[in-house]
Amino acid sequence: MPNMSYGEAIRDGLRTAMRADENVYLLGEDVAQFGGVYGITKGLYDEFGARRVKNTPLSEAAIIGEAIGASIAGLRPVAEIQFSDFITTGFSQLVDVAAPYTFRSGTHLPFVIRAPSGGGLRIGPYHSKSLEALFFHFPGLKIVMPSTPYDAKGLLLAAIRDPDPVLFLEHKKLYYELREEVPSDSYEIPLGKAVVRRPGTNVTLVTYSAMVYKALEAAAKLEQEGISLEVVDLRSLVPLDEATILQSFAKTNRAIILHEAPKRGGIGGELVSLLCEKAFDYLAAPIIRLGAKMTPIPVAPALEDFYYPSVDEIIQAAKRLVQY
Amino acid sequence: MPNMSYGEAIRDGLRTAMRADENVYLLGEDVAQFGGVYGITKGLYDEFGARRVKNTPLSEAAIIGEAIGASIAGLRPVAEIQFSDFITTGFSQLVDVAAPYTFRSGTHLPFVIRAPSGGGLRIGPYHSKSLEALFFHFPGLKIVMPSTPYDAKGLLLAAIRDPDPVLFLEHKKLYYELREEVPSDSYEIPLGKAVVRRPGTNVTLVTYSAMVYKALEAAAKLEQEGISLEVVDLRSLVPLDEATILQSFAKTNRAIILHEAPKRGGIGGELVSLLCEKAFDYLAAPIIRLGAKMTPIPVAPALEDFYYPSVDEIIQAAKRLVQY
Amino acid sequence: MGLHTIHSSPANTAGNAAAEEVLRSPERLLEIYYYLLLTRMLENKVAYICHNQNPQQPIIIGKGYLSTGQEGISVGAAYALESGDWLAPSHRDMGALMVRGMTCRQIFLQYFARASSPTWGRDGNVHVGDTSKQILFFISHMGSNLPVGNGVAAALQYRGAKNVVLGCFGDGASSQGVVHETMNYASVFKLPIVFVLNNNRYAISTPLHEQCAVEHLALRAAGYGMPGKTIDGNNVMEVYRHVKEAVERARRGEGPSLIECKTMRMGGHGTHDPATYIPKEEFETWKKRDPILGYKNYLQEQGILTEDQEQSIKARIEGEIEEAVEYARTQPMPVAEDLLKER
Amino acid sequence: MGLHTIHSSPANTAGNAAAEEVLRSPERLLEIYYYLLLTRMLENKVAYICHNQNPQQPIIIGKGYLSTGQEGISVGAAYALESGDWLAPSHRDMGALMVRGMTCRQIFLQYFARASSPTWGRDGNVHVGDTSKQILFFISHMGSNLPVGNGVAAALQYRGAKNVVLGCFGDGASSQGVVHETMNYASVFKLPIVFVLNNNRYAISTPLHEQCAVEHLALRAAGYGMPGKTIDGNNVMEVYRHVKEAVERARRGEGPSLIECKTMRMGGHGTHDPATYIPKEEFETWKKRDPILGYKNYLQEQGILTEDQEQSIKARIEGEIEEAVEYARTQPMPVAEDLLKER
Ligand SMILES: Cc1ncc(C[n+]2csc(CCOP(=O)(O)OP(=O)(O)O)c2C)c(N)n1
Ligand SMILES: Cc1ncc(C[n+]2csc(CCOP(=O)(O)OP(=O)(O)O)c2C)c(N)n1
Ligand SMILES: [Mg+2]
Ligand SMILES: [Mg+2]
Repeated sequence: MPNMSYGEAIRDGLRTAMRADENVYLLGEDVAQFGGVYGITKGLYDEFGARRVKNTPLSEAAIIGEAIGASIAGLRPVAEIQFSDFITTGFSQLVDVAAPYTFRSGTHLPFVIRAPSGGGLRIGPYHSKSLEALFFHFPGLKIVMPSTPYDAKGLLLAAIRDPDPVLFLEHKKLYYELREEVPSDSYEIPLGKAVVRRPGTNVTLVTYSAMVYKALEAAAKLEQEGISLEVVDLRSLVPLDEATILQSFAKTNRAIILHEAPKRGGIGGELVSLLCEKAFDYLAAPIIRLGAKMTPIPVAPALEDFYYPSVDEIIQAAKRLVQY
Repeated sequence: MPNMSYGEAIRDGLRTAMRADENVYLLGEDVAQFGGVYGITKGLYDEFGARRVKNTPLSEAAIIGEAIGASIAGLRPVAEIQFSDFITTGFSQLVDVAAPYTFRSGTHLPFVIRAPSGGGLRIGPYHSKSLEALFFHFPGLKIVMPSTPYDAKGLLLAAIRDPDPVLFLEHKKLYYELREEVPSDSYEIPLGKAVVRRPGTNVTLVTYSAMVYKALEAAAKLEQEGISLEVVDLRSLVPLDEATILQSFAKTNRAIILHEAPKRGGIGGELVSLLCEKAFDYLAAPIIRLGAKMTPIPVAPALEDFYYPSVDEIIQAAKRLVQY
Repeated sequence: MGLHTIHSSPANTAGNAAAEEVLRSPERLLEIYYYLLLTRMLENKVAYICHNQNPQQPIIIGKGYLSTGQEGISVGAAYALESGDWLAPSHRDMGALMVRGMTCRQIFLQYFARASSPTWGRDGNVHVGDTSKQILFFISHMGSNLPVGNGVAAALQYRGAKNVVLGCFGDGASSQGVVHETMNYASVFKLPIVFVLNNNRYAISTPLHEQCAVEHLALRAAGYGMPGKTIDGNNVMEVYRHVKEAVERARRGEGPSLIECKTMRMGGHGTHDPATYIPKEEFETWKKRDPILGYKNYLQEQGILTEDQEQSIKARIEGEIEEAVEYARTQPMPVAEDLLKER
Repeated sequence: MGLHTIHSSPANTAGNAAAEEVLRSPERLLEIYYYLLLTRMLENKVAYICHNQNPQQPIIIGKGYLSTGQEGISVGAAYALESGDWLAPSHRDMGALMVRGMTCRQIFLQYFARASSPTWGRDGNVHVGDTSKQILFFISHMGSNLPVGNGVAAALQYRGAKNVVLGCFGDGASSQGVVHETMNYASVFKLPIVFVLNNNRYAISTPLHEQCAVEHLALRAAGYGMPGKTIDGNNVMEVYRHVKEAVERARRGEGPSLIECKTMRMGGHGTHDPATYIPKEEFETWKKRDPILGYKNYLQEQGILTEDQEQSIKARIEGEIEEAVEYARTQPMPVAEDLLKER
């Protein structure tokens, strides 16, 4: 099995989907010969040509609009938004046009919006955001946020073959940091299935995307202190795998929700509420949310490091929970 | 004291602010002679003239941009977005330009965006949304959602005089439904102060905007069954009056969070988490969130009525809580 | 008024044989007349119901948004399409919806928000479409259907289909950013799409000169490198001819065009709006230029339309409308649980 | 290349006495030269640091975004402003930042993300501004500073101030919806704003013809009813003259203009980008048209710039830059708690 980075696995997923289905094509700013600012589509133009790998003007609304329209007409477009931060200039197309379309018309829109998301690269307030919570509130959009190369490819293939709009948020910090064995053929990881990245018995930690690694780091350290952290990686936020979360919580009765987006208004609140609504009798301690501070994302290293929840905060939270 | 409807009180607030401060002016689609689609600015053009009450082109991004720029240059613009649903086409100006501006520059932006929000008028998915949760997630934006004529005027005056961007979401169903005595002179209701609309002892219900009335209706009915509901009207979501919520909850140990926006990803999750984090030891029962269904907002009366949380659901929830 | 035709770039009208053929066929000319009248009479019915229903128990849920006095644009433009072509309608495109095959029943079901409406009562009035007939669903956010039209056009181009998209919007919508992105984008890719701008001089209460600082919005086309024309939107044959030309150009793979059709909104923004902000004289001037009247006169002059034919067309339409209203009125409203049904 | 001047609407160049006066003043001409060189040398220093620093312990946090070879636009345009005028910069406006009074210290503090930078280390590189100098903070979302510029212009108009705003953007940014909204809006209100379009033929890797289907983006101006010109952006005097004219027009209350300045991005998008997608010949052709070299030759021909002066200007700038780098390098970085400080 070839060894692939997270970014390579995404590229391999795109290639696999395009080879299998003539209806799949790519569009976005600088995605053709250049291969996109993170090089994810590199080489695909050479293999598939200008018809199937299209550079677009700097027009996020028009890009998302093309994806919507082409999917209505039966294609399976995969559009790259250069940074997830820039979805905001095409926001209305996604939330006003795409999200309610099937509800209103019965017509399904099988398109995918891919975008590098998340921070940690010292590139500040405009190139680091994690915007998933915005879309979470709109019925009609699916949201996938993979954390590993294997997942990235399998979830991407599932997303491309899904009948509905999927926002596929890739963590840019993982693109070239992570490598693992990834099958070179086609496979799908169904949307809406979380995975337990590390089993544990004392505390459940629910997270997704790059925060999985902070959670695992904390878990390893906590183990040395005799605290067993179960790390649940959601993989997709919509659909949400409530069963896996509830199952873990039924065992631990203690939970931390961890995300990179600002705490206020993030999806942490939803997960706390889920546990509170559906597993109240298991609650042995307050559920702790860890999210970013309520500021824009800063550039200076000390500021950015302080901005995100840290491994140490996770450890402290877990300790507080077991001592509760 | 004159008797004013909610809409009239807002108009009176605008007039009061404009008379007091030459730097306050209005802009928006159809706000001049026509007075806006809900007539809120009617008469202000006649009093203040074209310089201070400006019709704009159909350009939400440009409208919000003008508000930002004019506030940087020292004015206090109050822009109307014709329906809050249409903020999405100027979304980036609000969340990318305005929200982080002070953090990045130290320059404050004293502008207000007013918009009719909320549903119940059978006007469907594009003219009925309650989008507060979107903005709640962005540091740098304040959010005010008044429920009464008196509050609307006092909060609007505070919003206009606030140094930071304020999103002032008016419930369009209340414009002409509600009347009460409203002082004709200037007064402010500070942002971030909730109010207990009805004191109670058994269950705390936290809500805002038009849902206050469903809560009060439920409270009246519950009283006949011996259940005492305390209704907290937040008035502003950012800043959030945590103290009043916690105080009420310390007394009742049971809570319902009620909003008109879809439940998933709404601000209900945040409020549940707040209680879970800061009042865990008071929790006697699960906190119940009541929000709209996860669909776009429908037109047909039976569908729209079913879409929102109902008085009956509130009653059932309260009963479940006291019996828990 | 300056209702002349501007050619921002050299586009050849003469070569438009297809259009000229239709304009010589009495059957087709009468069919156009039928659609014009159908649109007018259907919308008159909508207005009538709006003004006469019991507000406590309304039949039409919401307001009526009418194209009265502007039917020539929507009918003429849609008539230029062929089978397999797509429509991205705006909110004053009842004529195009009719020409492209939506039925009176569908329209009244939609206005009455019945369970069997094209949106199952989930959306209302002109917020409608029909994917099976290649009609995109109208989106309220002005101009927002145009990039979707681009997307359909991109799919047609991708497949090598010889079909085109008609993208409709208003003078107010023309100030939206998304309209700019769409037109530039369409031109870069030479997408098979024709943009039809219904310039009815108002956006709700806002007159044209407060919307833009140009008299002719077709001037925008030059900035995108596409042909742009300003034409008389109240002359259905002129609309048909120019849109047809642009459609055939797009079909040949030569890319998009912008056709600005000048007209006047002959009433309020919706049935609820008395439009007191529009001077009476404006209405009076434009009333003389009614597109249906003008077209009828032409047909009569040409001997294509007799008084008998006129009466029988009207009677046929009346019947169709009455039947549709009755049908729709007796269909069930959605019930609560329908909200959560997957579609 | 077609680097001619297009007048989309009759705008009178002759009457621009203010511009001509400056262009006859040796002091002012030398000052322009100083700013051109300052921009070039400052950015060379940024590039040098980027390429030579230890990536594990970087001094510059992030990448450098340079205007090398395009300094004529930013310097020439900003030089047309007067005290009290505002600047809405884009990301290749180092020249304008300098002309409008930002200091080398501020720039290096910003690039080094120090606690005392204009953004307190919260933002980096060209994401900068200075409200006290009437310079708006650059916004990453391309074109997004233009509506803010409109807002400042609206405030100036509201107060009856005789000041103007300079709004800068690129050829890529020109495809954003918000740019369209801004220009139309500015024209409707006759706002005192001048739009300067830096057309450097690329948006990251995307060449102009994949961005738009026109050769000259100034053609867009006609669609908004404002004067539009396409000029040689590598001729600083031409830029100055035309922008000055537009600025004075705006100052007189006659509304906005669009000046498209043709140039070439003489390197990658940022210091990290080798720009292998741009043919070498393109660089070579444009290298011959370097704006600073051209201007220097002119000054020398006119006897305004001697070799001695040249050397002393360079020495002065070198000193300024070294001083600023040293200063910034020794300033503290922000510490964690600074994040939550109210500003
Ligand atoms: C983005 C957006 N902003 C505001 C509105 C509210 N609105 C509905 S129709 C309309 C005027 C549209 O004018 P125009 O495009 O000229 O079409 P007309 O109604 O005149 O046919 C406005 C402002 C909207 N639908 N979408
Ligand atoms: C809305 C938006 N989309 C995408 C980007 C990413 N991006 C940064 S610079 C750039 C190209 C800008 O090109 P242009 O406007 O021509 O300026 P230049 O860099 O050539 O000076 C892009 C696509 C962005 N900043 N904003
Ligand atoms: Mg109109
Ligand atoms: Mg460029």
